[in-house]
Amino acid sequence: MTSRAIPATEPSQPAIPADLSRGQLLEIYRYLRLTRTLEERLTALYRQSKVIGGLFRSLGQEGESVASAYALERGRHRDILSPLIRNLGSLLVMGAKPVEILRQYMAKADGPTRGRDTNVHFNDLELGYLGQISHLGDMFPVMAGITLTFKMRGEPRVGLVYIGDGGTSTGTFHEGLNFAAVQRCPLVVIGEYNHWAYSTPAEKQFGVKDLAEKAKGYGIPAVTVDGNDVFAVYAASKHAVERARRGKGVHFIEVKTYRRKGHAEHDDQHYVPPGELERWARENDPIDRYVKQLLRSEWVKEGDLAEIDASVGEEVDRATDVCADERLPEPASALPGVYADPPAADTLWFRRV
Amino acid sequence: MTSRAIPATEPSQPAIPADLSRGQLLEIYRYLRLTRTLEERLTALYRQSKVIGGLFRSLGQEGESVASAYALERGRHRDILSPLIRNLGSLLVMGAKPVEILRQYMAKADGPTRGRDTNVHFNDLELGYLGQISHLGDMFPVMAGITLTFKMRGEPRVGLVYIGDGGTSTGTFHEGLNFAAVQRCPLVVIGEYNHWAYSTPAEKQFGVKDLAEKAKGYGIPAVTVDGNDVFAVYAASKHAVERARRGKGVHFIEVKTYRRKGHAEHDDQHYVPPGELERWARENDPIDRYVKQLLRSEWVKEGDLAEIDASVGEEVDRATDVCADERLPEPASALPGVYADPPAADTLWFRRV
Amino acid sequence: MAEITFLEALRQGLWEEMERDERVFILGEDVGIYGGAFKVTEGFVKRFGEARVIDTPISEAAIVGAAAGAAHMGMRPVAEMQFIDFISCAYDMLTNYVATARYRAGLSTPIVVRGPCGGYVRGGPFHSQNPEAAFFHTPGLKIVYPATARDAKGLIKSAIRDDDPVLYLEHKWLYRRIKEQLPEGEEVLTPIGEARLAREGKDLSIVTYGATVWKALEAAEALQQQDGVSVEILDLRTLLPLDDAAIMRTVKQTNKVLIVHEDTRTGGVAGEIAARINEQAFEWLDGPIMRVTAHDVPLPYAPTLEDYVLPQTDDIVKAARWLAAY
Amino acid sequence: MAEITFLEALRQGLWEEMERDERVFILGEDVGIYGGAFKVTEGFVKRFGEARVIDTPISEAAIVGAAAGAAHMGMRPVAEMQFIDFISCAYDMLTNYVATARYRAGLSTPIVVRGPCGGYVRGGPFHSQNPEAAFFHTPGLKIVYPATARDAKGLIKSAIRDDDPVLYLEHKWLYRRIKEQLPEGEEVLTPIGEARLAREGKDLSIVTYGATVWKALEAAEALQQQDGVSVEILDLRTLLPLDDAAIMRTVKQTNKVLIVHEDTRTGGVAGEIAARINEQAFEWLDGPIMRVTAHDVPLPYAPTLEDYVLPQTDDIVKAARWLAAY
Ligand SMILES: Cc1ncc(C[n+]2csc(CCOP(=O)(O)OP(=O)(O)O)c2C)c(N)n1
Ligand SMILES: Cc1ncc(C[n+]2csc(CCOP(=O)(O)OP(=O)(O)O)c2C)c(N)n1
Ligand SMILES: [Mg+2]
Ligand SMILES: [Mg+2]
Repeated sequence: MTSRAIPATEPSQPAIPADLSRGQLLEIYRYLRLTRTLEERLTALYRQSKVIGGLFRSLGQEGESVASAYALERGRHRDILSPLIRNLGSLLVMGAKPVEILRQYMAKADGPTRGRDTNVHFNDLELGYLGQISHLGDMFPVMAGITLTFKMRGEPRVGLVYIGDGGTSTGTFHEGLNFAAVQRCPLVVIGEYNHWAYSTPAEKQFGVKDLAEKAKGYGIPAVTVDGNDVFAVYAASKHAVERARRGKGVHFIEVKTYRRKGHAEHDDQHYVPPGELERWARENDPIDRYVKQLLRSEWVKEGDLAEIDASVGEEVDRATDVCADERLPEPASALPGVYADPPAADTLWFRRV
Repeated sequence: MTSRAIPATEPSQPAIPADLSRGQLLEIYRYLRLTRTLEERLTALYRQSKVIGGLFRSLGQEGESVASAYALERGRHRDILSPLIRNLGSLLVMGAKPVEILRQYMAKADGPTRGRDTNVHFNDLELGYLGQISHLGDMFPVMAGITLTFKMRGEPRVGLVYIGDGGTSTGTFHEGLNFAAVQRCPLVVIGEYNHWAYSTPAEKQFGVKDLAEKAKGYGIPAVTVDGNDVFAVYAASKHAVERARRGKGVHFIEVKTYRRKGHAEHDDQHYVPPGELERWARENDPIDRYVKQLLRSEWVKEGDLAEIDASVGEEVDRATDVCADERLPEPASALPGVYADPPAADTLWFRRV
Repeated sequence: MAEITFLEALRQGLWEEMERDERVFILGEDVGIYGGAFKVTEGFVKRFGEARVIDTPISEAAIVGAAAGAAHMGMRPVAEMQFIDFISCAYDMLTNYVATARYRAGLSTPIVVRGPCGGYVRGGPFHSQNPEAAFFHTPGLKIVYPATARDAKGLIKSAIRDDDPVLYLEHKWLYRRIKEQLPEGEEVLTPIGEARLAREGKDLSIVTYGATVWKALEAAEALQQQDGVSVEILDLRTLLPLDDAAIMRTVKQTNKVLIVHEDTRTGGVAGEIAARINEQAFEWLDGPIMRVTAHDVPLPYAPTLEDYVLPQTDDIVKAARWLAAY
Repeated sequence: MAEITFLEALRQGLWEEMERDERVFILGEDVGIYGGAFKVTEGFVKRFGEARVIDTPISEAAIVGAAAGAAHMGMRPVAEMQFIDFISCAYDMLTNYVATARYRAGLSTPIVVRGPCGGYVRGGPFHSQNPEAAFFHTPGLKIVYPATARDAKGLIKSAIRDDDPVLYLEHKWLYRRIKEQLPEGEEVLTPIGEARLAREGKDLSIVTYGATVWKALEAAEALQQQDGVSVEILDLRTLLPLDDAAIMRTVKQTNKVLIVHEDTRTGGVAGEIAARINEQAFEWLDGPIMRVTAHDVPLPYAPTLEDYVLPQTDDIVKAARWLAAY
């Protein structure tokens, strides 16, 4: 998107993988940091009881979210993705604003759903993101229909949809993926093997070792990548997205990662084997690994990253300040918009007596 | 079941495959012939408008139905299968009686569902068959639960469930099969690749060539066999059933076959490429092939088969005679049995004024 | 001016909309070369091509969900359920995803889901259902249920043009039984949300829809001749949103009302109508609002049983006679 | 005699049945080591083992279908929906397979499907649903919906022992809010199909169930004190089959009836109740049967919006006052 003009590397450095430019490396870093910082802010707000409803963290999964979304063409009326609760990073990449996320989690009147649907369930189809509904799997048929439309109209656009290891057990995942495969829709699937579905380990969710094996039943290619390696996820996604754009149909990418927080903030994770969380945090944090790669290869300088950290911190502070004390929606604003016509539901009689 | 005592083959003949005895060969032949003859009778009754509702033929698929069911342990409280509309042969093997089928198709008061549910939607759980409901795929979760119970109780029993090439596109197929795979239920799946789902060819139903590929997404073994080769289907089923009985979990068998009649009798099959039906009829009829094998290997004599043909003809005649003129159910018999308690639905007021 | 069947009228409506608006496309099981189980889309694939008449896998949730996705992108999909009974497999998709899309997320989802419903045809428990009650409870959906050939055409056209998701229920007993002269070249558009006065009368009102409109008309004729009772009949046509004004108008006209539907009784649409009449026209009632419906059992297929379970013309006659005498 | 919560009462009931009858087992998402999203089955896997407390894949249709299969084999499965909103994914299985099994095929299917329902907790459109209307229309199912801790226990035990499939709805707003003293050692069994008189009164009846029983009780207290109006409250407890006798008894006692439910209005259970009262007690009515329900919109999660959409104590007070003065 940006910085194509800046030469990707200095002659003495190793080449940046996947045709990424230095500017893009920093932009990716910015999204990673923004995701984590924003979620940390949300956690603080949650503890202050300012978040309405559950809070779902993507700690440890920021890498795959950001890197996969980053492979799309972004801008108005370009590619479209459908994120899950743990794909805050993908949303940010597509252009969702921190203040929107904050408003949404705090049910503010000016939030994207004006207090109607929870957490990251919101969308901007022009910018290219379609919020999920809670019912897992349901976005597969819907994204099949969106990408079918791209194909019908001959538009060179691609869709991308996420599914958790647990979510692959749903009937709608199966029906939607099969439909898209048969229709050769330009759709990329990111299967997130993060070891848990709430408290249920993957072994109790399905009988295969890799999610990628599930692709075989649909006649679509699949690849398994290290989900905490930003470059690997980006490269695989880029490949799949381009393939889809060339009319080659659905592509499945499994990202192996780990959900380091509970299902939601209230979950104490007592079911997790001891040491496992610590090990992933210590050895396999996607941002740490990314930073190490950037610095080791001298693609960027520590100062560049520190600058981004500071600017992200400021951005999140500013966004919080803007909306923390905003009002909740007016009660009667609950009624309009169920239908295009009639424009609003009736106020029931007992509210008028 | 029967004839174990009779030596399987004369010394000069090739060995009968799959440990079958001569008596069993004849028994299988009897079920094949009975299936076809009974369906031909049903067609005649359909043309006379005596069948209520649609008539679904299994012409060309009798072999896989009979041979797969024949691999089960039959008798009271033994194995259980769940047939589809085109598995009349399986039902007969499990002990359903021609007169029951006739009564059922003619909605007779003394039919197994007493005029309530259509065609082969009926069951005898003691004998080991559980009729489907129309909604394709739904029997997968149910059979998962039945076989889960076998496992929970440590009973050495096995379940078998059929699915059409089209039916594998349903969400319930996916959910039920995955559930059974994870729980390692003693369940055998027969996937019937008969080229059509109503008018829709398999290529529009899924993106894989073989149904067996679908098993890979569930971590269960699969095999593809010639569905019109009775011995092949029997051997594969026997293997899978025994494996399941030994606690090794779900097994998927794809039978390649062909639906030679329309979806139901009213379907004129104009969508079938010219010559295809004729080719399958001429070259690949499962009964013809079976008979040829029996005779060529001299395991049985033509006279044995002719005798069976005659007795089957008589049996179907007799069954028809018994029930053709039987009464339909009493109108008010529509009310009992919605619940265990209350015992019957109310007669509505306007029937009493 | 040719006489055409209900089915042909529906077919014409679909065809005209496909001709008029290239955003309209059809998806469903066997809708292409086969033309649908009841031949509603016969000839469509030849005229409009496989890209606009899509044979799908057996996946009702995917059919409805894909229609929704396409609708978000500006298309006007018409999804066929081979029998409406199979819409139960898309219940979640339709009630949770589709119906709430505009409200929760500002998404426009102008889809039509249509399919053959209803009994009186020996179809048994899974090929005879009336699914309206299951969806009637869902804010965000519209439900239409034509009884005449004109409305079959007029409502499919209005449904396709409507900006909200519409469930279009077509009674298979009416498909070839009902015939009507429809002027060629006339644009037939039945407004969604408006009931139709199917017969004027003054002693008693029957509020109904679908196949039982015709049974009610027969009953009214019998009552007129045998009892001199004058029955007014309101054909609802749209179930969601209900045309309260038309319902109250007829109640205030006759002061007695019989609600008739083919669907089972408990939890059926008649309950809601009874409640609304009670709330909005209680003082006008000269007798209890009564219901004639199916018995509360899954629908059996034996003719003797089906006839017993479903409401018949004679039942309506007896019920109306009782109410008229109240 | 300890005071226990609604949730603990439910838990005890489940536990006692598991102890009593080894055919009883639990299946659902995260019901094992996690003890269920709301901890209803906490400790169960430790006591009863993984074979009787089964963590399933995220597959509601498979959960309900597998329960049905096990029930055919003589087991007594209790299937948990993590939130009852997800039962929509098993709609086909429950309405078409399970509910019809006895009728069409003579199959015994004694399953219980249970899960947290209801709003007032800022759960939004997909974690607050009241699904009763979707299933109320299904002959063959039973639906119970306890409002008290005693009935939470008594109904789960009765549901497990019942020979028919039962949908057990547990309101999550009541889980920890409602406490009651339940005698230890006493076998608490609430009969299915019997309503409970929650408060005696003579001027007006409120017929309700679930969380709104408590709102109605508050309203009744206010009306008594502020207006001297004496309100009788019927807690239905079982929605299917409805206790017509109890409903008619209270109507004939007070001659005015307000039906209150948390669910949306159109197509909600109140419609059916209104129709039945009309049919069975029309002459006893001194005023229209009125309904207090949620507004007809998907439930938003912002507190201001949720409070506006759902019926509140104050709404009941105002509605009852209006009706009392009729
Ligand atoms: C159809 C459906 N059933 C149940 C739930 C409740 N639920 C919400 S998240 C979750 C676990 C999801 O696990 P997974 O798909 O692996 O995603 P992750 O949380 O690991 O990102 C469950 C069971 C749901 N949202 N949808
Ligand atoms: C869920 C569902 N959707 C649609 C149908 C309508 N239908 C009945 S049979 C059939 C085709 C089935 O094809 P297949 O599974 O291949 O079985 P076959 O008829 O070839 O034996 C269809 C679409 C159905 N029974 N269930
Ligand atoms: Mg997961
Ligand atoms: Mg087939």
